[in-house]
Amino acid sequence: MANSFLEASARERVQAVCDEGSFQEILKPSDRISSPHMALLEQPVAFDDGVVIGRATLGGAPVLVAAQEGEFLGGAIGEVHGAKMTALIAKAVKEKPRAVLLIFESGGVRLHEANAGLIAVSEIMRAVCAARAQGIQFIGLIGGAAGCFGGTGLIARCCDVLIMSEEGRLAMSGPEVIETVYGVEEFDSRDRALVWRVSGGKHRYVMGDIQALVADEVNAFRNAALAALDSGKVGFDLENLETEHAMLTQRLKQFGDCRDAKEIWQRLGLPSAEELALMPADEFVRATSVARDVARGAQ
Amino acid sequence: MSMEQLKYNLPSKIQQTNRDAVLVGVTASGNCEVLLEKGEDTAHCSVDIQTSARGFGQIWQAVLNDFAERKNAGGLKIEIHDVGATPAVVSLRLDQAIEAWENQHGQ
Amino acid sequence: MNRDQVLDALFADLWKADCLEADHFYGRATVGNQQVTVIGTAEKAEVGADMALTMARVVIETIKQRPGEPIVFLLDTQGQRLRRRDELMGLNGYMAHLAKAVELARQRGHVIVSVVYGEAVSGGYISTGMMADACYALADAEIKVMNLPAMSRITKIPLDHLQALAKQSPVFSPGVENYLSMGHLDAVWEGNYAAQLAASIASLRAKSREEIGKDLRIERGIERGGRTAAGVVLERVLAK
Amino acid sequence: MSMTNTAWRQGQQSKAARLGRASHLVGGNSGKVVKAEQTVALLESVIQPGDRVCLEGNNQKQADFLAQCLAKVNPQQVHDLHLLQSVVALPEHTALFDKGIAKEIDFSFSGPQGARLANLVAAGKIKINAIHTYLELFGRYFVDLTPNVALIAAEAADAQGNLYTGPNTEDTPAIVEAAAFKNGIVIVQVNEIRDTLPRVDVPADWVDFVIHAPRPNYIEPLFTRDPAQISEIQVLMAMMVIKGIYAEYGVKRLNHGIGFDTAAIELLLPTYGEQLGLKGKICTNWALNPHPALIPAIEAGFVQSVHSFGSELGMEKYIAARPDVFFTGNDGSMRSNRAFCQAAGHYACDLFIGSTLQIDTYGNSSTATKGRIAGFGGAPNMGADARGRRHESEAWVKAGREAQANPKHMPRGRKLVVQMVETFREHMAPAFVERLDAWDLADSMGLNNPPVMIFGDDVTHIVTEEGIANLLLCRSEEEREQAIRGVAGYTEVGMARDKKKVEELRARGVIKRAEDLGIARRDATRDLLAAKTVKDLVRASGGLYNPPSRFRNW
Repeated sequence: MANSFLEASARERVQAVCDEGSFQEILKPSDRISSPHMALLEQPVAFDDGVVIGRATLGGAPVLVAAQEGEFLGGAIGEVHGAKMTALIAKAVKEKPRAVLLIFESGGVRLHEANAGLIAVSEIMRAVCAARAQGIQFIGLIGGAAGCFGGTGLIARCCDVLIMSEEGRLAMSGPEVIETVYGVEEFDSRDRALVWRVSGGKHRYVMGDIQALVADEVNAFRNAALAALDSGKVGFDLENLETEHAMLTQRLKQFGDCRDAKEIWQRLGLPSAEELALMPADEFVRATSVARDVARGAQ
Repeated sequence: MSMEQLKYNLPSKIQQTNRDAVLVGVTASGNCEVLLEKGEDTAHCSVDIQTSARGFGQIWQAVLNDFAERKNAGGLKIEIHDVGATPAVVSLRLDQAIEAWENQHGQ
Repeated sequence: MNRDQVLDALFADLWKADCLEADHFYGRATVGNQQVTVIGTAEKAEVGADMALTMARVVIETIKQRPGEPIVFLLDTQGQRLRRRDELMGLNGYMAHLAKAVELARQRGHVIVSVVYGEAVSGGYISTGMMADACYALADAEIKVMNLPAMSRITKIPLDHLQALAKQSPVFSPGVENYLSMGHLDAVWEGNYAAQLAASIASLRAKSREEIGKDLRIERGIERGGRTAAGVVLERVLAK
Repeated sequence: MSMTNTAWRQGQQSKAARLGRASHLVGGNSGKVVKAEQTVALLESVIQPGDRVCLEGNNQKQADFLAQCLAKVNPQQVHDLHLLQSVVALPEHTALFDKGIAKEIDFSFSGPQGARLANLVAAGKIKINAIHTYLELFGRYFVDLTPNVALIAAEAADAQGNLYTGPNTEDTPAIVEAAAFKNGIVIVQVNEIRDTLPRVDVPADWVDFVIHAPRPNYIEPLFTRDPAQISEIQVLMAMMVIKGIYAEYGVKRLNHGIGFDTAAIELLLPTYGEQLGLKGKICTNWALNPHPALIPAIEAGFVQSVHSFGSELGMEKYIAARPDVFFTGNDGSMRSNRAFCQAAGHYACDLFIGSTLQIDTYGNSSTATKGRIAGFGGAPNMGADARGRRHESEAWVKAGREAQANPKHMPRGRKLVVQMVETFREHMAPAFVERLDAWDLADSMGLNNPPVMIFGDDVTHIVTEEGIANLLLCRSEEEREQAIRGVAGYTEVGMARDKKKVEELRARGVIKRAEDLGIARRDATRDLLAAKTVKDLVRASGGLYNPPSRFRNW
């Protein structure tokens, strides 16, 4: 099995992140729960509609898991795909596992079934928040080539803990969309270093949007998920909402005039963007720990 | 784009291993997903294909004939979702699927 | 309908603005004998990081200062702001923050109603109106992810094919009726909007917190026949 | 005798007259510097209607500012030019014909502008005299296509007009030599003017005008291949090439074409090649651009030397830190030279391997497709047996021996020319065809000969995912055809094979499948690649490789 999280398929990621051999899929490919809408549009379907869900253990603790397959329609959320995630969370509320692992790789709403996808995203967001309020921990993992965009990016930011590799991207709109609307001067989507400085794991880590930055290795993701179990749990209450509000408010004050993470990093007194770009994840985490606290407004 | 459905039933030596369904590959451009399940007729391998690339029935036939000859696929039911995978990729996925099938412990 | 028209139709002179910017507003109003907090977007607002943060602040203030007061979202938005700066700030984080604030308000007993009076497009709608207990749209409003010509360009499915299929299926084409039949909207409003808002708030207030906490959109989609696959999935997953 | 025959000095007189017309535009100590905003005026002063103008530009470096200025000259004053170019790459190049500034052209390659060239031909706005290989075109600069004016690009100039061309020297020496010593005018755009240069690549007295361009000249990172995009099938083919050809013939001196297929070979050398014990035995000396994919092999000690046609963006620091491998000046930076490297690739290499779009049943291959006039650049020189070669090497002698049908014939070595293709490309386009598109293109262009990139009689091996066909061992046309069909997979060409004949050829070792070579298909995974991402390449280089932004995901 490939060691790279980026190169692994959704199924391989589930197998590698959870305890070996522990994964039990719910709605197997042979159940043929695929999209009824793609056929109407004469588009090929996937047996699992691009998301694998099931039960597993993580460090011996029972967890529920969902993993999106970024290669199938960019991991986009349609009716069935979305309902599988919503249902998994409903199941978590019933079964009370130690945590729910969401392995994201998705461009957001699937255009071919856009209305269903949009509704599904809001259902998943509501379900995640409601389940968190009942004490269930949500751990999100982001490190696939398709990134985590649009509605999926909103779902991700509803989790307790997010773990990313620097290859992962977490944002709302993709650079191509912004370039199409406002031109190449606004956002040059071919300038991939810039794209990553705007949406990649390293930038998101310094900003405090995610809790862990790891190397692009399935084991690194697994270890971070193990570490996150319980210790990363933040609950869902006014206190942590207000903490987040303070962080987001001071971010706009401190960096609201910036258009590139280079400016932010410079303002935080960090090494040059070139140096930071080449640092392995662990070294980067060490090099930015003080700056990250300043950026988050944490003392 | 419009889809094409293809169906084949090919003679093949009996596959002795019995197990749960196996899925390999992904429905993605230049790729395909292959689902292997136990079928009825142990002397044949049935193949159902849904492909976005129209007009390659003859090539599918040839690729599948060779597969059924090369591997023990009798009694297997194969379903494929294809998005323009080349014959080399299709053959690779079929072989991977059979290997996974025959490997009792793997998935 | 524009902002002033919808405010007038819903609250007449029982509305007091705390903020009235061109693209967003908030304040208080009286519905029946009930004080409500009103939060809105206007003029096809682009929801950027700053606007999402402002709306979240108002929700948090409502939770802290006026426990239990209903919140009404009035929406006209073209979606999320498409700027590099907003993405750099982590726009999805700001929008999710707003959504989490709305969810927390619900959990703390605030009734939340949303009304689309203009246009509601994907990101701008998900983090606001779609998080409400009850979602409504005026009959002449529009809810969508993308118009069909743009969808045709991106999916490479011919436009005429999409247009023909849009008549058979509510699943991808713009329109409030589609969101109604798929179970997302509680109702599409026509006639006396004020009375319908008052009735909605009253009926939500009569429900228990557990009842309100249930997201029944999948069930409603089955009843209305516009979204049936999701229900099958839900049932089968819960059964396993 | 006091008589001077002025008729022998018309070229000098013409040059003097042209320089005179531009004298009011020059400044600087050397009297050679022209302000960027006066470039159009300069070109209008020194270029005459009907001139042969060489506009430097290849698949990497472009004199793009001068091209833009030439497209802005007044067509009433400057027209009917005869353009000489390695590569027609920029929209400005074809605009010259739209505007009537130029009317005829001799060139080598026209990648991105191939479709526009075809349209210009159809509209009668361009006369294409001939499409050459690079070496042919350079050769003609010294015979019958000597430029009146050469417009070139350099990294920097000093006050005297000496030029530093930096790592991307490329075509510049060949062009300047032809123009400067035959009364031509040499105009250079530079990225900067410095007091002292790191080294002098072109001496000042070969240069007439220096322009400090507003932007650095464009360079295309053409030879960078992201390892993330290499497929398992390409890994399999690369394993077959290393074991079935490189090890088999002991190929030490070679050239690789551009592509993911060849990048896969480069990335397998330190892993699979090492496992087979081939270090020092294969791939030691290269005529090759500094492919980033070669970094792991260099670091593993596989590579002794690399001479390059041009440089590659982002490789500068790495090259400078490996002077034992690359050709570098006293200043530490690389010196490339397209003409010399083409000569090296043709005469001094034992093997060329590259890919193509179409191969026919005779082994002829072409990248020419309908509606595009593209040319082949350097591939025909790399991918051709060097008939003038006399020195021996293990690979050359062995290939020659295999090809020798009759022991009474005079023994002669052969260059290994390998075509490496998947039987189907993207979108199920077959790589094997009964008839090349080049035939139709020849008809539409009125050519006598279809544009063939590599002729079948030069090809020695064809490698596909189905196996290797060794054409050296074929003893008849029919055998050759069946050997080709025998590796053509499920293409129509492949399915029309004579199965019995193909099995006979396999028994004789003319066709070798992966399993015949002892290669298990299941071992062909991406885990064999010494680098799976561009970032791995950066790490392998010790942080010296600095890939262009478009290849990053960090």
